[in-house]
Amino acid sequence: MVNINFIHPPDFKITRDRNTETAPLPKKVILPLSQHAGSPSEPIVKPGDMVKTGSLIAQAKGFISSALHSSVSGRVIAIEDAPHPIMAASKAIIIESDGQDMKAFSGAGPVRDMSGFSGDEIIRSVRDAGIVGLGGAAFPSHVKLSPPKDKKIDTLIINGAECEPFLSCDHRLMLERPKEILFGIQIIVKALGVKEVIIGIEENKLDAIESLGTALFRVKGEGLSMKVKKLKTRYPQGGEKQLIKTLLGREVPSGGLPLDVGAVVHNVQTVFSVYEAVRLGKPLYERVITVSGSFSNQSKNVLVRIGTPIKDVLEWCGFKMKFDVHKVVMGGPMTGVAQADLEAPIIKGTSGILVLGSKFELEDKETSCVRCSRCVEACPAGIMPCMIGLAIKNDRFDIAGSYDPLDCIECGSCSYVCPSKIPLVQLIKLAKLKTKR
Amino acid sequence: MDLSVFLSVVIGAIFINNFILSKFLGLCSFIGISKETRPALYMGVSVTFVMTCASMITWAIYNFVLVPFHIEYLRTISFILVIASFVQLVEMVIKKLSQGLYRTLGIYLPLITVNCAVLGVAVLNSETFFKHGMNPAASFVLSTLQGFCVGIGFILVMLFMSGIRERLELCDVPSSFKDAPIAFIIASLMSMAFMGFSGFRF
Amino acid sequence: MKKLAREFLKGITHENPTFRLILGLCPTLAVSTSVENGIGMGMAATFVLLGSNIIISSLRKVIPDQIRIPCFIVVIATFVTIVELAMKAYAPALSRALGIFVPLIVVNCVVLGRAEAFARKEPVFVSMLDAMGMGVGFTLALVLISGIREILGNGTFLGFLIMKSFEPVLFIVLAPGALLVIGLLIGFINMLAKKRAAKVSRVK
Amino acid sequence: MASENRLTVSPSPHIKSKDNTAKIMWVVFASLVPAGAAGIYIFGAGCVKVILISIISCVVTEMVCLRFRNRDPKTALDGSAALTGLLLAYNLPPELPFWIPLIGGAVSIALGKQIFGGLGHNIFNPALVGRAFLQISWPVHMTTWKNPRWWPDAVTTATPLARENPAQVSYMDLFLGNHGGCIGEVCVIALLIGALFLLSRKIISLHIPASFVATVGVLAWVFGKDGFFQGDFMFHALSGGLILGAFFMATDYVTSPLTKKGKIMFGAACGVLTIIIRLRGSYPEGVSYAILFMNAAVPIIDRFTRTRKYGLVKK
Amino acid sequence: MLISILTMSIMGLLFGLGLAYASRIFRVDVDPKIDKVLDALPGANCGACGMAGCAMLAEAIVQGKARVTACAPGGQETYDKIAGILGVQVEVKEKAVARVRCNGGRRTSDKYNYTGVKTCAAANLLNRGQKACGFGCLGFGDCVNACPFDAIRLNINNIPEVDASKCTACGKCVEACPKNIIILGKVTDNVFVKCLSRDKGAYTKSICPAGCIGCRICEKLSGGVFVVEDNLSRVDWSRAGGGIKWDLCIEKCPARCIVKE
Amino acid sequence: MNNIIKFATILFLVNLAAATVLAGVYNATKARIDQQQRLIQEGALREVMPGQMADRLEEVKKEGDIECWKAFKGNDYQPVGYVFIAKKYGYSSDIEIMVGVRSDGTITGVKVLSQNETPGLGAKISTQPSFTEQFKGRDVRAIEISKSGIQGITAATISSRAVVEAIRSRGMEILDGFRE
Ligand SMILES: Cc1cc2nc3c(=O)[nH]c(=O)nc-3n(C[C@H](O)[C@H](O)[C@H](O)COP(=O)(O)O)c2cc1C
Ligand SMILES: Cc1cc2nc3c(=O)[nH]c(=O)nc-3n(C[C@H](O)[C@H](O)[C@H](O)COP(=O)(O)O)c2cc1C
Ligand SMILES: Cc1cc2nc3c(=O)[nH]c(=O)nc-3n(C[C@H](O)[C@H](O)[C@H](O)COP(=O)(O)O)c2cc1C
Ligand SMILES: Cc1cc2nc3c(=O)[nH]c(=O)nc-3n(C[C@H](O)[C@H](O)[C@H](O)CO)c2cc1C
Ligand code: SF4
Ligand code: SF4
Ligand code: SF4
Ligand code: SF4
Ligand code: FES
Repeated sequence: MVNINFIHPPDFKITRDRNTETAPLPKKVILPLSQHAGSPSEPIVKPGDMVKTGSLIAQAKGFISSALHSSVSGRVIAIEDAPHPIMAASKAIIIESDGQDMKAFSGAGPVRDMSGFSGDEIIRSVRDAGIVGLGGAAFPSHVKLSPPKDKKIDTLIINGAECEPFLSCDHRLMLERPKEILFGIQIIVKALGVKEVIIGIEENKLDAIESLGTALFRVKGEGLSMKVKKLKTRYPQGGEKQLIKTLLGREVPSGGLPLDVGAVVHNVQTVFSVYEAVRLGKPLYERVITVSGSFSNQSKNVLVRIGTPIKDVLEWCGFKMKFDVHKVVMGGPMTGVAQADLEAPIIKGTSGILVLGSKFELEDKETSCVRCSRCVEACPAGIMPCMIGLAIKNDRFDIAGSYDPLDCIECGSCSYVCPSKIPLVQLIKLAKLKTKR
Repeated sequence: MDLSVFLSVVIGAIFINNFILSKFLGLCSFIGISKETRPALYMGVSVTFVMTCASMITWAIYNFVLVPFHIEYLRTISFILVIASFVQLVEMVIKKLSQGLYRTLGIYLPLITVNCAVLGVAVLNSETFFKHGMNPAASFVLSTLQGFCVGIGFILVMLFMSGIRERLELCDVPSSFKDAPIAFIIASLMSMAFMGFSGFRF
Repeated sequence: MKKLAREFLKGITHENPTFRLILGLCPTLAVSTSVENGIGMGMAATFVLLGSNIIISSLRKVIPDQIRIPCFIVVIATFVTIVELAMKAYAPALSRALGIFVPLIVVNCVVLGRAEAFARKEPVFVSMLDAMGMGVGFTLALVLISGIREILGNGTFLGFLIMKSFEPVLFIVLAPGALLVIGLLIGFINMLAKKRAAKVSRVK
Repeated sequence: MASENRLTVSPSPHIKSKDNTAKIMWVVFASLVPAGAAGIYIFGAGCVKVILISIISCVVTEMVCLRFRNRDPKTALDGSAALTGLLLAYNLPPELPFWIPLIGGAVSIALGKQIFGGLGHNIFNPALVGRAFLQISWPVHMTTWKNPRWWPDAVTTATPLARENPAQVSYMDLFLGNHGGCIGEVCVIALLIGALFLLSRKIISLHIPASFVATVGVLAWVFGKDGFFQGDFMFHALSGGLILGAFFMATDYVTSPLTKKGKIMFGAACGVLTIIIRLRGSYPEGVSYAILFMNAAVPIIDRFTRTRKYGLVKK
Repeated sequence: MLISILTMSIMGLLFGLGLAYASRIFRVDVDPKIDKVLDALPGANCGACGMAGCAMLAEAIVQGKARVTACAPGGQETYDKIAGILGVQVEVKEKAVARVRCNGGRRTSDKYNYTGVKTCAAANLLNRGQKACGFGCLGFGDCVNACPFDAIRLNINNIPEVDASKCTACGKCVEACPKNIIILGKVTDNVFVKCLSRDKGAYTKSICPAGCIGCRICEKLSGGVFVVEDNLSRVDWSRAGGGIKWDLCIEKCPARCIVKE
Repeated sequence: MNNIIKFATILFLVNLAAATVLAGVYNATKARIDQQQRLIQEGALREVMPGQMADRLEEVKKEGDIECWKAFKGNDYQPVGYVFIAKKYGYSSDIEIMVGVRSDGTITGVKVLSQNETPGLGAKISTQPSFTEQFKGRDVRAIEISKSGIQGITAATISSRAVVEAIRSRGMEILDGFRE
């Protein structure tokens, strides 16, 4: 078995010991119809309609799609093109908050006993709650909970690696809500019918390992093996395929899915939302994100409403916009997307916002590739980034294609290690685009 | 005949007196068909095949036609005639037998007719092995071996060169030096590297 | 008249076999260690070119396409053998210096290339001019290359010592030197051609 | 929305490692300083002249070429040209007429590097191109060695490898550099210190040097003497330019294979060629030619030793 | 003397017989038309036809796998020649030319500072490019590099300019542009709106002085030959008859974004 | 069938013409080529065994690969010396040397007939007359490369040594052979 390559960037976890705070209600939320993988949701409200927090405002269109709920109570003011943190602009439902935060669900009537639920009911409530993967790709979670009949799933992996530098929202959640997470796991276990659960946590979060480990004691279930596994701290350990390889030694075939090797991976926040949806009937309209970057004072873990414009969050955290703000990144520093417009909203897949000052950007002038092979040794997908980069720069899409750019998981390791500061990931994305055709 | 004679033919033909790099034979096709690895390899294989056969045939012509009739001065013309006819024959046969093989190898054959390396091998064989009254059996074995090894040397250099040129496709070679000029310069540096073998003691 | 002059001149300039068509390099490189050899080889090749072009062009209607290559080669080989014999008889030293490259004129790509590309289609007189042009172009290229190699690599020109305290660059007379000189020359000629083309287009 | 203070948008990742190419080059340069200092101590101040001329010639040639190619001439100061100059000088005898390192430097850079497109594009190791060019052009100068300052006879024409009887020099002498040879190759201990430093900084990996030296050792042991398995492998491993070549020249990123598998093949093949040339060729030293030869093979090696991608479906 | 003549001649005879005989046995028919078609093609091996080179196309055309007009760069003359060789008729293909539908360039403001790979395709991956106009030209010249005939260059305003005399309408630039700014249009349809922005007029005006603001003046003046949809005007050639006052429309356009070539 | 005959005839005719021309040229030049070869050999022989020393050279019948001439003066039966050809592999090629010796072993002259050593290095054994001049007057059995003996060509020790060794060993063979 060939091992996977990893790298060790500094972890910058400034906010690891800061308690999660709750952001105030936004005045206005922008809820793009396309926040998840798959087809955009279909609006079921029109401008002028009054909605409550948690009311369904757009429904899933097709199986691989997701429902969307209002994150404030108030009035729909428009359904139009609005800034989107990843796609520049897309259709969104814009809601003006009335400040009341009236809930559309009871939240009461907690179901203490799991036995009252069947697998199908779980999947239905997960779908109705609009839950998507909160680990990054925002893949609708109910799809992952309903594997095709011919695939046998034996292991559920809970992804608590949080390998990206700076981010600590998953870490805080594991510390603050271990019991809820475990409850959520049990729900998913039931839906998938697996016997084996592994929670993978990197060793820079020993406290989280301990907190989940302690909570685990109280969980009982027949024939169910559930354990917390301490992982070495290295990037991109949290990548789904990488995690499966380290935990199970199985390799997801190129172009295949985890379920091809009998595994399903869920992020801890996803699990938490599943708990909330099934147990409390609460749809997904808020999440924990990490606000961090070069300014330690303003860095926080925050529970925010989805749809809150980035600017509002930053202002609440204490940033003055005239300040030395050079770059704002949505997501982690390795895979995050730099923002052009701070009006863009927090979406379901947002795990953090990084504010980077101009000093942060080292003077990194691009020079030519010296074939140092660091990128080759860093790539967890086992491809040769430098060759793809070189080929694309020379418009040789045929050559680029022969180095399998489609297997790249866009983790950014190659660009990170490259001493010549070549934007390899961007070149590889181009290669994906050009070779697909 | 001891082992060292064989060794000297083998090492000599492949490394020390490499036809392309130190004897300057077969340069046109070397420069022309070394842009990509696959064709270069196929060309090399074709050349090796033709060279080996040509060595045998010219040995026969020399020993059974030219020598008995004392017309060694017709060496050049008779050698080239048989080589050209042979190559054309091979081309026709391949074309008939397998379109696939013809696509991959056959298209190089016409180039081989005028490749001086093939005639070069024949002439070299005749100068080193036929002329000096070496016994015919030995000269047959040695000249066939030499033909084959020269071909191997050809393949080796073609492979290296085509690999290098493929890599240079992605390099920032000054535009005036693209293609042929840089190919010659690479050949020059390769020839320099091959000089490490010069003065080899067998 | 102008057309005829062009047929002659093209071989020397823009269709120079060595620098532009990149043909017939083997003898060029192998014998260019001294100017004397270069001139000898150039003249031998010119003679063969001329002879074969004339014959092939006059036989162009007679020879069928399918067996043209063997026929051409026989014609060329005949001239080569004539040169070979004549050289042995009248210039034995040169004959030894040029070694196996005299018989190899048969397969010199320039000769066969001209037969294929030109003499087979054009009338005798034009073919003759073409051969002359190509021959002269080939010879000039050889003189240029061998001149550079002899001066730098041996410190002499046509055998005369020209630089006293100069320690010759042995590399240049050896095999790698030949390849290097031709590579650099073709490169520089490309550069000049490109510059000129740029100038022309600017004028336009 | 078009405001004055626009944000910067760049592709991910947004953090980068601190290493850069120039830094790496200068670190390698620094790691070679002990060996050069040892050379100067052993052979005297003449070496300084050779080293300086060689470095300056390389850097100046690089600048001129860059200017000629309409590239930024400042990149000539990124350390790679200086490193080439230094390594070239380390491969030259200690005492030479000034024009030899001068021409060597110019050839290294112009012919070995810039003609291919500059840094990162060259096929052959520039310093070795320069060195081989000089060796072939002026063999008399290039094979006139100097003995250590404290030896009775000042000039020799042979490095230990070229001597009739190699046993005259002890292992300790070889290790410390107490014998004739090129400026930078004699003091093995100083070279190893530099190499260890580079290994610890992860600038070079062991794949090439280990397979190179090991192959030379094993083959020297097996074939080094007339009978089998009697060769003096320590002698072969320590003498000549093997350590310099294996750790500093065969490892040149640009001219070595990309993958680990390729690197090991490359190192081993260099070792085989080195031994063949040492034992059977006319040159006393095979390292340079072995590396140059294998440089030519690198693209082909690369072609056949691609990495195994994650999730490759086995059939 | 005699012997030499005899042996040589006999060898000639034998080889002649042999070859001739062999050529009879091993004959494979190759369509001579392929060579002729190849001769007729431009020989640029540009790949615009989608084949690996002119020779491949020649074979494909003769075998009927490609159309006679497959080689866009060749133009009518080539089609006629090939048609002549194959003995078929070609419909006259109207000559087209590449048109660049944006005139913003340097004048359009940027929405962010871009650092990354300097190509349009790469910049377009990040938030649809650095231009405040999401429809406009990014100006890194992917189209310029894509053109095999060197017919495009960036003008002073950093907008690609097509040299109609060199353009063969091969479509490479159209393929290369991530913004779909370039289209192939008939040479005769020589008036077009040099803007693609479907943003609202006010926004467009605030970021780009050259952008179409959808004011409908051209629509009125031309009597509906210009059609404004989604804040963007375009020429509907199916409605264009004679007597349209092109110059008036051009002159009255407040953004001056109608051009005539 | 027609074609076959046509092709064969044409090739036949072309070859016939070619062969006729060549045969003609060959016959016309043959005499001169032979003469040239003789001249070269005689020149070489005379160079290594000058006329005042011996006026008659007589080729000895080949025995194995030994090529040798006896040199006579006037009408003597006793040869005054020998000329022989020595051969050895040098740096990169076979070196062929013609050597003249007196019967007492003193070398009268050395000429390199053919070599293909590196130009500018090993090739100096034939292009640098001072190298071959040194051999004159030395005893063929005692030559060697050394400070007091034959000075090798700088940086071409291998070629120089090959020449010396070839001459010495073949010289001894010849002298021993004829003494008996
Ligand atoms: C087209 C597509 C289909 C998928 N189908 C399934 C599925 O049927 N079952 C499942 O568990 N996950 C499925 N996935 C989800 C992926 O396995 C993965 O969890 C998701 O892409 C997020 O991974 P990431 O955040 O590592 O990128 C699918 C993903 C894609 C893109
Ligand atoms: C480079 C890379 C790094 C990732 N790191 C993490 C991580 O640290 N934690 C995490 O939960 N998901 C991470 N993911 C996302 C996972 O691959 C995967 O999508 C997720 O665990 C699936 O769970 P979800 O569907 O619940 O989000 C990463 C993805 C990539 C491509
Ligand atoms: C390109 C080249 C060609 C050489 N040619 C010869 C040669 O023809 N004859 C020879 O004896 N040595 C030749 N050598 C060998 C070297 O000069 C070698 O160093 C030398 O023979 C040994 O040094 P020495 O002669 O000073 O003892 C050649 C070396 C090179 C680099
Ligand atoms: C580990 C290492 C080894 C190097 N070795 C050489 C060398 O042997 N010769 C050389 O010219 N440059 C060397 N360089 C510098 C640089 O890579 C070289 O000049 C490139 O080949 C130029 O493109 C080395 C650089 C590094 C990082
Ligand atoms: S971004 Fe892609 S190519 Fe680069 S290291 Fe990650 S997986 Fe490999
Ligand atoms: S890390 Fe950068 S410099 Fe090194 S091989 Fe990869 S692309 Fe080239
Ligand atoms: S490719 Fe498109 S965006 Fe890029 S310069 Fe050309 S027209 Fe503009
Ligand atoms: S508004 Fe029109 S002209 Fe201006 S940049 Fe956008 S597309 Fe181009
Ligand atoms: S002359 Fe063209 S291959 Fe030799």
